[in-house]
Amino acid sequence: MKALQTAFDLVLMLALLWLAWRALAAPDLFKGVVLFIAFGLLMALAWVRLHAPDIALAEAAVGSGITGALLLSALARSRRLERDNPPPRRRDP
Amino acid sequence: MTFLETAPWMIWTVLLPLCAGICTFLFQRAAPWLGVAAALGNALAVAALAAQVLRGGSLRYPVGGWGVPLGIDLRADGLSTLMLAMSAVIGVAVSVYAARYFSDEDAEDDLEAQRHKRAYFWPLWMFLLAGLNGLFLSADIFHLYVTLELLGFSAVSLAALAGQRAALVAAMRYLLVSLLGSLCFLFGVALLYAAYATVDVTTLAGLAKAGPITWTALGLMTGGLLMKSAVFPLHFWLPPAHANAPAPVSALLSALVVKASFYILLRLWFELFRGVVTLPAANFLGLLGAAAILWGSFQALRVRRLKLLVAYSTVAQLGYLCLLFPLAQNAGVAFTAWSGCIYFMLAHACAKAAMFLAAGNMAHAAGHDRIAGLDGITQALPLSVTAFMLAGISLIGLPPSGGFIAKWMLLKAAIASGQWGWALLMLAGSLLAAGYVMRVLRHAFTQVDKALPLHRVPRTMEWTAAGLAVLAVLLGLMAARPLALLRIGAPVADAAVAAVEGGPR
Amino acid sequence: MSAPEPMADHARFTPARLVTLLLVVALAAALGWAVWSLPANSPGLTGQSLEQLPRSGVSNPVTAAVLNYRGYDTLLEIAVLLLAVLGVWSVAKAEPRADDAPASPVLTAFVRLALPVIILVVGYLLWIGSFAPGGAFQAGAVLAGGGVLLLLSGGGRAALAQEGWLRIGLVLGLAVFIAVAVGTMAVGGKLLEYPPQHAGTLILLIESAALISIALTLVALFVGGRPPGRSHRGLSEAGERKDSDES
Amino acid sequence: MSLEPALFYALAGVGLFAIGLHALFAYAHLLRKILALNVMSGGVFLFLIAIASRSAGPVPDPVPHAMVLTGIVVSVCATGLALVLANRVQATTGKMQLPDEGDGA
Repeated sequence: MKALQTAFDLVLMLALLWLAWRALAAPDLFKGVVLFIAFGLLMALAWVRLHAPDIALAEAAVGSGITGALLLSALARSRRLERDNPPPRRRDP
Repeated sequence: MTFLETAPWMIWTVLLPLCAGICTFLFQRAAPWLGVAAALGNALAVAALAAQVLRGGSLRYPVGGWGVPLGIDLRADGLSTLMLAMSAVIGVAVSVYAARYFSDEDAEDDLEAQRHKRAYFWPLWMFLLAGLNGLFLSADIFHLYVTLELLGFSAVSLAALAGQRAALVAAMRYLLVSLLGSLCFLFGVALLYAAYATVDVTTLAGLAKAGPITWTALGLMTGGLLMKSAVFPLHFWLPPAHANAPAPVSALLSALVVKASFYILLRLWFELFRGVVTLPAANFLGLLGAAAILWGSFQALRVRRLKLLVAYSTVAQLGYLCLLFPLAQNAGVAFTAWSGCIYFMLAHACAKAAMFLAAGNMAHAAGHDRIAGLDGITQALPLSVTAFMLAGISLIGLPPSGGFIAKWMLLKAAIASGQWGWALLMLAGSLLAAGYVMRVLRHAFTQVDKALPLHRVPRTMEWTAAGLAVLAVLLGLMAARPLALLRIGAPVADAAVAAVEGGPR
Repeated sequence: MSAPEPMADHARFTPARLVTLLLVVALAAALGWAVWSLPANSPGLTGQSLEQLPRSGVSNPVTAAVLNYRGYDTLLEIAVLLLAVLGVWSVAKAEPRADDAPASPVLTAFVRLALPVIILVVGYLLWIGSFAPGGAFQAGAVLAGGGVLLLLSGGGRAALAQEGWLRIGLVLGLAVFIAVAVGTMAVGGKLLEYPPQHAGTLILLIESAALISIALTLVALFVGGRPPGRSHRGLSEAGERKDSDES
Repeated sequence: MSLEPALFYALAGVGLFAIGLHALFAYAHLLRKILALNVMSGGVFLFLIAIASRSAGPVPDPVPHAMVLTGIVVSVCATGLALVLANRVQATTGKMQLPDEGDGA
């Protein structure tokens, strides 16, 4: 049982590191953001393993959910800006 | 009377700006009034606190009544009180200036942009003040992280307030640097907690022993804070961020915000990690400071824009602060160097805020801030140019200014301990500062027949700049009281005391 | 949407990149060394936390640490939340909703079904936080998630347009927190020193107010700009000039 | 040292911090830099929670948990502000990255 848990921990840690690396290095930003959200969910799993259910809840809701939504909406805004390709504006307070 | 003596004034220096932040956000029309009133109220609270500290020595306040290690302690000793006083004084002057600067009739561009800036300047500045005061009072390194973020967010938003391309880019860079710096600091906090199970500065100072954990924590935290204090070569973000902000914001950022992270650095190096730091590490910081003085001054001699010149001068002046690290390693002169460094911060805060406000006036009048285009501005703005000159006197370090006293103490420490290299460097830095101040004054005093097309500059804006500049000079004549305050709870022992005890180093 | 960007972002190999890589590796090594020399077992502050738990007003030790032992951190953290909205509003105006993407009827129906559940979960999380995992932050984030869904389905815009109420909702958490903090001083304690018999109630009060502000803040961050049109209250009012520039 | 999972998680936190730090320097796109900062803060949080679980009793140390909860909220605020600022930079410069320009002298 102990060995199984240790193995699970090791796999989880490696998956976390791998996901972080892939999320940052993914050539496609959308894919990067999706991988980052997955990374957040895996983080929540790690919090559960470390007996931190409060943090797991917060991570799933804030770290992964809301941050993911923020990232996706910023990405969509960025794509819209790119598509519309407006002339650089000097001032829009 | 007893109320004045016993009330927890330090709490109010945080709560009052927070409440003002809420109110200026909700009641935008009254914001300038509320902001100035809050700055004045804060100054009164700080004065009452200073009286308490002068009378009764350092104060500690356990928030929530828990006390360390479970709770968060606030602490007001001489150093934190002086820093609070610095923010309070600059805060009042800049608030008065800003109330006018952001008013409708002094709009530099369209009215809507001006109203936008006014609507957001006040709450952001109030939160900045709360962050500053909270930071100076915190004796808890995790709480320091929270205040650093409060400070960083408001500083970045203020830097972006002008809204033009250069300001947005500079603010973005500033935000990234600020977040990276905070994260490095936070990792250091985590390491220290992991090793010692407390985040209280005083407790940690008693526990911290040299070893891989403290070395790594010291390195990470120092790196993060050097980044936030824009110490060479991590200064790259500062000149554009400070030069492209509205004048009152530039004054706040240059005079106060960079000092806050440097203040934490002082707490770490001379208190928390005092048994961990080594002479080579201190000398390394000194070398960074030397490079900052030279590089910042050369850039200030080169750039064509006035506000950029003043911003590069900040990079150079921050270098002097770093000279404290090597100078204070000699126990005999440590306290002299310590006093010199702190006094340098005070003098620089006044002089630099005055200089940015004066530069803002010149830019407001001329409609641009190209130095070459300021010929003859003295004819229109004699008071602002005088303010710039007086502030320059303090930056150069000419007697009887505050800058002179500060440099004198640093020089005394360098010479008394035989560290001639640092002494020569300081003299060279003064010459360079004279060079870049003269660059501006030469143009300003050039007589021209045809006056520039000038905008009117309100008298309030001229007088606040002049007031701060006069204060920068006066600091040289009334150094006794601040230095007495600084002695209270100082982490660096007085030379006489150190000689008796043999000194920690 | 998924077209790969130009590889220019993945900069070519340069000496500068080698130096940063080496620096990062050195830092990681130092950190690793530090971790290796940490004691493998350390109670930290567990003992003291549990010892004081009966006086804290809650039985979840994390909630006790967040809102009581280290409540002052949380006070400033709520200020950071408000500050983030201020920062966002000061740099950007919210975009009008893209017209080319009408909300799908499926989403609208789903949101209509999900919202009551979400509100139930939010209430549960808030209440349970005193005894078990949960609390204002988790509940606020879930509520914000509901708000985001509502926005995506095309609803809730009218509510956000009520800028005055929005602002009050945003500052509510901080205002109540400060009021409680000052109240504890007024009854003779230190700042945020709750009387033990009322601690639970006060914490729940702070958390309920914070919940609203947290959720609104997160939704405001998602919208990504100040409410359009009325960036400054009464901008179009004729009487504005007079009273605003005498300062 | 025994095979304590706590310290291994702490090492994984260090790894995340390093990966994020490297990406922060290596990539120019602002969204990637913001992701990198988030990964870095994830690393610090993992470290904190890992060291909290070293407590021998049934309950881990709640104080680092409180710190991480604060940290998560601060970091979502930072992300929100940074993303909006990045979009504004893109709107004014045409690219979602910091222009490689001088100081505007």
